[in-house]
Amino acid sequence: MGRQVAIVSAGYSEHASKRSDVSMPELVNEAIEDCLAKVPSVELKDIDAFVNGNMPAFEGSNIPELWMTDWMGARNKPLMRVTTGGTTGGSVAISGYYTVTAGIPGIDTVLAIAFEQQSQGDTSVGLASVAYGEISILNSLGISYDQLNRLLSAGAAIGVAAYQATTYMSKANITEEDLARVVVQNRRNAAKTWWAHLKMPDLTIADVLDTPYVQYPLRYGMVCPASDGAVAMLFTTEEKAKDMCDIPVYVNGVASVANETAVLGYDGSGSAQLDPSEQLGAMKSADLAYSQAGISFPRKEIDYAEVYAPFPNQELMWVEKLGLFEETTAPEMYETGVTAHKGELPVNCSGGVNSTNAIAASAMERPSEAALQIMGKASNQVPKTVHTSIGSGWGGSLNLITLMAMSDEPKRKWK
Amino acid sequence: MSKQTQRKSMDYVKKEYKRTRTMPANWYLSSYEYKFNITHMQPFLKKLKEKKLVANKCSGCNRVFFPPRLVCGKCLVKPDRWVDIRDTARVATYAIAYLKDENSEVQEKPMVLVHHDGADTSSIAELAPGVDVKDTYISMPIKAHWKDNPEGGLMDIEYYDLMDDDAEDLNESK
Amino acid sequence: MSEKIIEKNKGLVKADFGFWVGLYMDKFYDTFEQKKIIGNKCQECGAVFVPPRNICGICNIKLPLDQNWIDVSDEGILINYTRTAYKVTDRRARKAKKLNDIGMVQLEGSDTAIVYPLIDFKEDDLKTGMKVKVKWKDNPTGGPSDIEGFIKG
Amino acid sequence: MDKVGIVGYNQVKCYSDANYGRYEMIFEAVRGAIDNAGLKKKDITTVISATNDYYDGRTISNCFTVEVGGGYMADESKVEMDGAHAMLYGLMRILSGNHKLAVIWGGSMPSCYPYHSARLYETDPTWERPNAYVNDITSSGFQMRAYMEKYGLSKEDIAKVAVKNKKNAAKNPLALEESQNPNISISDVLEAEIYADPVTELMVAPPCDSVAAVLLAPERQAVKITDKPVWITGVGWNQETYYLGERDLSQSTSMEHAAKAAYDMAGISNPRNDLDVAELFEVCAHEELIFTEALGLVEKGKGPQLNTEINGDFPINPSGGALGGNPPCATGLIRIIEAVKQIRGEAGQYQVGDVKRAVASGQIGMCAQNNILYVLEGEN
Repeated sequence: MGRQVAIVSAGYSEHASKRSDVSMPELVNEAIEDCLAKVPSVELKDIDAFVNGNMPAFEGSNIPELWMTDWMGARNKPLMRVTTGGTTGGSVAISGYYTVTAGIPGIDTVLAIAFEQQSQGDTSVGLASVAYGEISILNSLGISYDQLNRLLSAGAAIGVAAYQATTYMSKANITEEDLARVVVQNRRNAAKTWWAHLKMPDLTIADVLDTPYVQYPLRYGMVCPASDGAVAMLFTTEEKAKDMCDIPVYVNGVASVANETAVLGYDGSGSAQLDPSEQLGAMKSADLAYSQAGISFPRKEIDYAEVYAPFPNQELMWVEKLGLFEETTAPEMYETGVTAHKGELPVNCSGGVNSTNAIAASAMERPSEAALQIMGKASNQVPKTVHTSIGSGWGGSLNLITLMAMSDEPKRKWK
Repeated sequence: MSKQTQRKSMDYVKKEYKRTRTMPANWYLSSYEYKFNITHMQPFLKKLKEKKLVANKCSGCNRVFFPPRLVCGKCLVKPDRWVDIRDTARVATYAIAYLKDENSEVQEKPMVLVHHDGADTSSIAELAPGVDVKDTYISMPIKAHWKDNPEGGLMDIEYYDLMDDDAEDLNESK
Repeated sequence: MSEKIIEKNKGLVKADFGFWVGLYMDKFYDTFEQKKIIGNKCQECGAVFVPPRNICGICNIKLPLDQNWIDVSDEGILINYTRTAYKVTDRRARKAKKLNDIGMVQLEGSDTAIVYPLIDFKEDDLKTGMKVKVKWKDNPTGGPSDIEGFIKG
Repeated sequence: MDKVGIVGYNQVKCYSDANYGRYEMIFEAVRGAIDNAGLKKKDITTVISATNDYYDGRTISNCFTVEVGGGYMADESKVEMDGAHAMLYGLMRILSGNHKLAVIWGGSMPSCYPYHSARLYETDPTWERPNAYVNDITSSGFQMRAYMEKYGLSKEDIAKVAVKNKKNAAKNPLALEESQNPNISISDVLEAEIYADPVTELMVAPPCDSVAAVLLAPERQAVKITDKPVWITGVGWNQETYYLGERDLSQSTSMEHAAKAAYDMAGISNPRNDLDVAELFEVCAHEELIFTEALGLVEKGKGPQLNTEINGDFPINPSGGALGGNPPCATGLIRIIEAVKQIRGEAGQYQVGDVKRAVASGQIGMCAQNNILYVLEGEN
């Protein structure tokens, strides 16, 4: 049966829209150095295995881990590459957990790395090519290129999110102001996070509502930036963790559930996600991860949440789907400050994906921040003591969901 | 998308980084081909010529796929039955795209997901040109507008017309 | 069941990329402009890397950016070669009209080998262990194509 | 390590230009594996796929394969390496105790994309890629020359491997038809068109379309599912440095490390005696010899002296190996499937007597930079 797994450290590179000073491996190295600096007893040579991932099509490099081997210090080490689109970071973190928990002899300490240097590539083509193959079949079935172009503009992440925003807003009966409030909270939090990208200490709701629409109901001011950045997390066994740091964070539950795609099905068929804000996959993920972690009342037991949400409506929706709040009550929680830095259940105090989005790294920054908050080493540390926290991710066409639940006690029980 | 975002969004605390050299590269998707099996689409395309809609149905879970699907993911089997579908539908959800036309003027274009009555999937489509985007709402009843001479392609339904909504809770849902 | 119908569609778009070379490689290419080659040396094992890198793979330690840079000769030894009939590009692999000689050369003073074409060699001349010399482009711009290839040394 | 069993498998036949849609092929492989084990969709708890964005021409190549790959509402993930590496992740997931049945599938359709360009994207974009002198074609030439010169071997020694594999492939109904040649001779191989001298066209594993799938289950479930589970008793994987100019191409350091880890785990001290057959993923004929030596089956440089025919001293690649068809992302998984067939006695015409223990390998990168090795055992 599996072993208890602990996170002992996490580190970041600086995030910005153009990290033109560093190449991809140097960027990764910044994160590794920051990660290892927090655990003085661990050196690069003590790492038994590597897992990493990025979103290759955004950067024009296939399996970059191959040529980055030496630059990462992975020469003659076991290395596995995991990529799942937007959830890549989450998936890499989860595979880091599995690599340790599997109990393969000689593999105890695992470094998980996720990175993205979007300024090198063409994000719009990258995003369009997610659905490009599926959309091209529609042309064979009689749809003109003119119309295809319009469909392409809706095939990318923003299109999916806009559909989702409309349904959520109609269900929860909220206005754009409620969305803007989430953005303001995030970007003010980002101002206190050293590695964050969009640091806006003085942002107001009016500022956000003053920007034009990208796609109704989402405005430019509400959309995540495109960042360059990398993140690294160090996983190890329960026994070794105690020697490496004061407060090891135990990973108690993980899940990465896949659902059918939203908006567009495979082969250009329809989508069975009639309501893109329903998110059966997220609920199943929460079920799986919480049952492993022995969390029965998420609202009461979880002290801190990092939720992957490039768009504000998703943050509202996701905290509900992950069981932190009742359905449609999240906007009220943001208004009353429950989710604020000093609140009862702080959410995304790092500024979230809404402020910093180095695509593949983003989904790992959620569990890594959630872990640092428990260790008390987060850069925008919340005043309350955090015992249990979660970090989530979504990717693909709203269909891949990752979740990691962690705590300062090893609670994972095996049947 | 992203580059535009930064230009138009609000000021933030920026840091400048040294610019190192760049090495160019390309990814030509034009040297790729995508292969699809569209055998299962044929009955559907044939019926379109008669202005009729058919969908396939999975015997395992009874879900109706419109347009037809190769495989039902829930049961991991090929759907094996065909059912007729009405040409009335509802707006499953919508978004409004802001696209530049030839004169670089921004046009509001509603993009809707259409959920046909009797089907369990939704597909992407357009509303009639005259529809005011501000009036669009979720579960708005619509009806397929056929081309005069259907050719057996997906464009045979040119767009969706609005239907009178006589539901009593109209004002609430709006 | 009727006969299978398979549709093939071509992709249409093209994505452009520009890779930042980073601080180590930038320093390396700076000297290319003067038709010179440098490498960085591991402070522990003394291995000299061309092109440079930030970690010594052998010792697993960081190599600082600001020290241990070493001039490397532009003459070296051919340690391996191949003759290929293909030319690979970003778009496709094409059959070349004639066989091209590609060589792997260990420059004097470095512990690694670099791969460039061998210019004006006859098939029978090629032998591993022979001396070769870098042929520079007339107007180097600070990039990997500043080295045109290797000629007899 | 707990026991994990391979309880089902399936492979779609290799085609150079398959009359298949992408999703159809994936569905056929996965559904076939589920049927092979007599299971249902709802038994699947986790799905790991091996695909590659540059091979499939789309970002997030696993985004739309959820339904056809059996991943609907299952714990799903993707390993962007060889299929054999995807099985590693599946193995870890089973070992964790979180999952009861893992589906691992991998594959792609090189008839749809420029294979060598997609491989070119693996090279260092800040140094070697702009000029493209280092690519999968030239690197294979370097590797063969390095191996031959170090041990004073002849081209015939290498060609012999290609002949053996193509002859074996002729007995394998799932191998690529173009690769099946029972009458091939050494001179055919040597006189074939030059690929990257000294490598000729016929020494190279031909990229082709196929998808393969494997099912894994923990011991308790595995014995209920099948009478003939094949146990994974050892695994090792390793990555060596990238730069060709720094590597000793005449040997495979990463395979040596991987083999050591896998042997230690499986308790193998004398591989030549303890193992019965090997299924190795060789991109070029000479790689099979290099791996044979890295696996400790013969001394370094003595690879060509070992008789590796189906009825030889130590059979290697009785199925024809990757030279019988190399579907990117699936080849390693197919090697595992072939080893499983040998252990279960289901290999038909290319069955190697009585097989108790086998090894199977997968790889990615130029000159097999990253290797993974499994030790598989039958029920005793």
